[in-house]
Amino acid sequence: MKPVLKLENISSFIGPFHILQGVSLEVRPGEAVVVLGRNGAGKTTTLRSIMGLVKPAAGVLELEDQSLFGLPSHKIARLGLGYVPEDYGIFNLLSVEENLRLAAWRQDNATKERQEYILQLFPDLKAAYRRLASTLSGGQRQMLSIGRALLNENKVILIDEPSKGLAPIVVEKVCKALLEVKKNTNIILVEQNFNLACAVGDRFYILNDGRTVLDGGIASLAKDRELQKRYLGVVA
Amino acid sequence: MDVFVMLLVNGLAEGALIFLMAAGLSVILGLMGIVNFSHGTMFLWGGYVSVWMYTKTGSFSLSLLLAMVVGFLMGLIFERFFIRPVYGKVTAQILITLGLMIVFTELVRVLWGPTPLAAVRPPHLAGTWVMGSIIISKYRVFLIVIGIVVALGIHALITRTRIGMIIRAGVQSPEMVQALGIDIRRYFSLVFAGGAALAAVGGALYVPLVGSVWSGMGISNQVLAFIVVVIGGMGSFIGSAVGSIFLGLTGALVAWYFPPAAGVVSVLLMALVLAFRPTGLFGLAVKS
Amino acid sequence: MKTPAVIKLVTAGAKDRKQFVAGSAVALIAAAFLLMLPGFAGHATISLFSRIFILAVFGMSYDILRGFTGVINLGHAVFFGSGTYLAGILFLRLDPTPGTLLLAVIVTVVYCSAAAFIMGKIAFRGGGVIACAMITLALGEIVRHLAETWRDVTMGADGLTFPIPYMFRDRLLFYYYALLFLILMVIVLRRFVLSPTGRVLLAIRENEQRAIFLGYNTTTYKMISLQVGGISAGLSGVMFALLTRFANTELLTIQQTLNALLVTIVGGTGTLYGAIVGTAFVQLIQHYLLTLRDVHPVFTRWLLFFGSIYILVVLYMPAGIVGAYRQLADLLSSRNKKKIA
Amino acid sequence: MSTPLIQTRQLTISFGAHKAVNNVSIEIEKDIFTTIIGPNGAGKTTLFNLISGLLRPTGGQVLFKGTDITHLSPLQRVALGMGRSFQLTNVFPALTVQENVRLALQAQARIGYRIFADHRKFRQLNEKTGLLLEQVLLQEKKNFLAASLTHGEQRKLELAMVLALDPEVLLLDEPTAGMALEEVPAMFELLDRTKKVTDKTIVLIEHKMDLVTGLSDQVIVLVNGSVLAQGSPPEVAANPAVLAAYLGGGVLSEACA
Repeated sequence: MKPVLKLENISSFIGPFHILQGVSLEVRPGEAVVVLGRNGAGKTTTLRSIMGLVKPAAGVLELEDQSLFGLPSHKIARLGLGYVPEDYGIFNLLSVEENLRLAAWRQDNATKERQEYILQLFPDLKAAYRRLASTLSGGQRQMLSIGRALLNENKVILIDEPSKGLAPIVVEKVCKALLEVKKNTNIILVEQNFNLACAVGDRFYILNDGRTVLDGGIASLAKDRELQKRYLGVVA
Repeated sequence: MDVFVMLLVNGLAEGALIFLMAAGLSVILGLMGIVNFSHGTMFLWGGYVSVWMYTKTGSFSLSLLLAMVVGFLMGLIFERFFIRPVYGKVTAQILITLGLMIVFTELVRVLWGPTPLAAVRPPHLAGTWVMGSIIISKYRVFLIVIGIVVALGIHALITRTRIGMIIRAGVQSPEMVQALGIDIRRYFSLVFAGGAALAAVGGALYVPLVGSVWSGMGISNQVLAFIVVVIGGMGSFIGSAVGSIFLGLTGALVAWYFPPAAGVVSVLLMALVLAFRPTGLFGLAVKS
Repeated sequence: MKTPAVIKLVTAGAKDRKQFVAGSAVALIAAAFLLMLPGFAGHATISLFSRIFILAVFGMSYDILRGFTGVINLGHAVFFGSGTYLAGILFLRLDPTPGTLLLAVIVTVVYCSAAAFIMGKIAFRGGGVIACAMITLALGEIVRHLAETWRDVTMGADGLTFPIPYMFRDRLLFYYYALLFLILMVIVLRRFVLSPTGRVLLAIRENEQRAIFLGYNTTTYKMISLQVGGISAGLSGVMFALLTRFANTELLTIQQTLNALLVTIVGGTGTLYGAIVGTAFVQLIQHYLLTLRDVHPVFTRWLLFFGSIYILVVLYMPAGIVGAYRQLADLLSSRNKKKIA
Repeated sequence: MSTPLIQTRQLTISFGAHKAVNNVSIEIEKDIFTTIIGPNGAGKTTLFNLISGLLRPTGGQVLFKGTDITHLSPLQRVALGMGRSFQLTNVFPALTVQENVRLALQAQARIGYRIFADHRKFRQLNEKTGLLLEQVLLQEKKNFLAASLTHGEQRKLELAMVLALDPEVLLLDEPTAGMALEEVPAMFELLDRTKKVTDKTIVLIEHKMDLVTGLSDQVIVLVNGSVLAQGSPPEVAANPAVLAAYLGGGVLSEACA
């Protein structure tokens, strides 16, 4: 099947530092892929390179038949990519409502319906609808950030460590939300929380030192204790 | 008491003028992380084109309008061709805007000559109101009104409109705004040009107050605006409003009671504020 | 992204023997040329070169701040202009003797040191490059304003004409004094840059937070840098007084600061020598432009061209002349190495 | 019992509603190799920032050898003998490797204020620089710009710089982050040797635990800003709560798997 999103040998620099030295991955229709690897392996930079927030220096970057290479971020986003960054990327000086409104670039009925759906999915957000985002807790921010990415009809949503720094009970909520999101959209999930990764992902890619070193079905990873120990920091 | 009222009016009028410059400077700094050293040049150009227009047509509102348009266009051009290539490079931005300041100040001298030109207040705003022993200049009151209107306008723009929403979001993270599919650079241009237009209007309003326009007035007023931004806290709109009033009032007081210190009071004030609050009165974290 | 070659070579120092020899050769040829120049050049040229020598020191003093420490000081003209004013005022009030000159030098050093202290105390109070640039600009403008207002002493905008000691009146002789001054200052500033203190300044320019976590009190080092830069600028101001025998408030304006900034950028920042090359380049162009006055009056507004050059250099040649030269040399040498290998 | 070298008492910092470090009281004894582990976002680096003075706590205290240092600046803490490395590589990019280390040694030798001496004349420093670079296996790269090093090499450079400061305690924030997995053992070997040879107190942040079991005397597990467990490596590894925290909680695995 033709992949929705394809990265081939992506190379990226941050300042003088060569962070990505050959990342390849693809997302096939209806699929959630998980990107795994140790801290500093280049997972976040991979997502940022897809979004155009880091300009890749070389490689192939395609969404369906359209090359994203070198496009400005806002165009990439409008082609159908949603981004949920590590620190949520919520705007503190805006209310919850405004955070959502900002993300909706069309004010049509479909958007309104999706917004209703988001508030249904995250009742917390409905309760805090008029509040300033700076008053939200970490979990609520995460939900707002995911909700914001759902507001437009995105083809792929990139999510960076959604469990980071959240209490287990909140992580569970996030997990349920992601499973719901998965029904309609493709996902690239960067995650260190192994159970969450296994629950949401269909396939995995492992990055090491800025390169894709392994990929496969998530089930095989779940069985392979040695692999988990080697790359994921799971206590053995 | 009458002296007090007079000083209050003088100080607030000065403050309103400084505010027109400082507000743009501060919002540009907050949103784009850029100190615009060519901001005073817009002020200067605003002054010159308004005087030129006024002598041609005799219409004060037309001359203000022209100043605004010229400032806006200059802002657009500066941003597009000179600031954009050096986004994210703080030092280069400072250097480029300084270069623009030199060229466009010199251009004024080429076009209008190196000597000051006289400027007059429009008849309907000239003159004074006399209430007992209190004498109030109409033009100063006009400036205060303009200052208040502009401040309220900007405030409404920032809190009520989509542009304002994007500005508030962009101050925190322009990158994330872009990742949501919004072309933040368009708003950068808009804010930069808007700030420039405000500064130009400030220049156009300043010239009738002091009675002449000369090529050095850009830099000296820019310095005041910088001081306001430092005092108010870099990137804070409220800070620039409060700082402007503060500076205007102190300036008026000192000029009345101890004229020799008039030239240095602003800097002393800045040093004093920095000594106790290094980030200014309404300090926001400034980018990079 | 590649790190500019300028920085690479400066930090590598002169330990590269070949480079050292080449550098010495260039310096020797230049010195020989400059020593013999008065033999075949006219008065105007000699004066122009004296001017270049003195302003080159002003440029180098700026490079210490901008190029080595990473500080943008927009009030740097205060030091230079004050040097000229102090010398002028003393010559005017006392007898214009070498003794007075010595006094002027001492007063200038003390004054610049104090001014640098105050300026640093205010400008380095947190806030980074942006705040520092804004605050120093404000401080500089205040000093200019004071000089303009204090007419009894400075004669305000009219400017101050003053006599100078007899021994400096001969243009030819003064040419050699100025050259000597430049050479001395190059030696002193080069030593400073290569000293342990100078190395810390580089560390601050590169990454101030890391320097703090190595245990360096970076604020103190920035203060030292401002002291050295300020005093050097003040001394070049005194020399400038001997050259022009005239001071006006132009010397205290932001324009004067930008002159120094421009020459370091044109020549190449963080190289010290770049300031000399840059000054020569800018002064020669300015000289040439002013001779075009008769062709078209727009050339009297030479600042127009100055500003344009400035913008173009920042946009298209950020490493400056010396930097571009070094990049080229780097490229060539790496190509040679590849051939050998 | 002697006073611990570093002690925190109810150390807390909140950013808005979020408590990044919550009521953390730990003790680090002299000469003990302590490793702080925890999932991403647990507050490990924030804790380091509090201990090294980059952040001011909203509550609680930091003590060094029994004295309260909560209100000291980072600079003053370095002077007391705390050296730290950073998680994101933090060197002087446009200076050479040698110069990077030399600057650290120079700081330690306190000759920074010698304005007119030539920095190249301090032979001892240059020799020491050489030794340190040998120790971290960077000798061959000494004339390279720090920016041109690979990630792993930069981490080694960072370590050399911290060692050059000769502090009593080394705070190392994930020295292996961003290294190729194959390079990691060499780094830990280096740390092991440092620990044995120099007799320093080392506090290490690490994401992966199995790598440091052999190295550490004490392991502290941080989860959601609080201390979840503390003890010898085997004790901690056997703790089911720790495993759960790493895997993401038992409930989750039932709900989602």
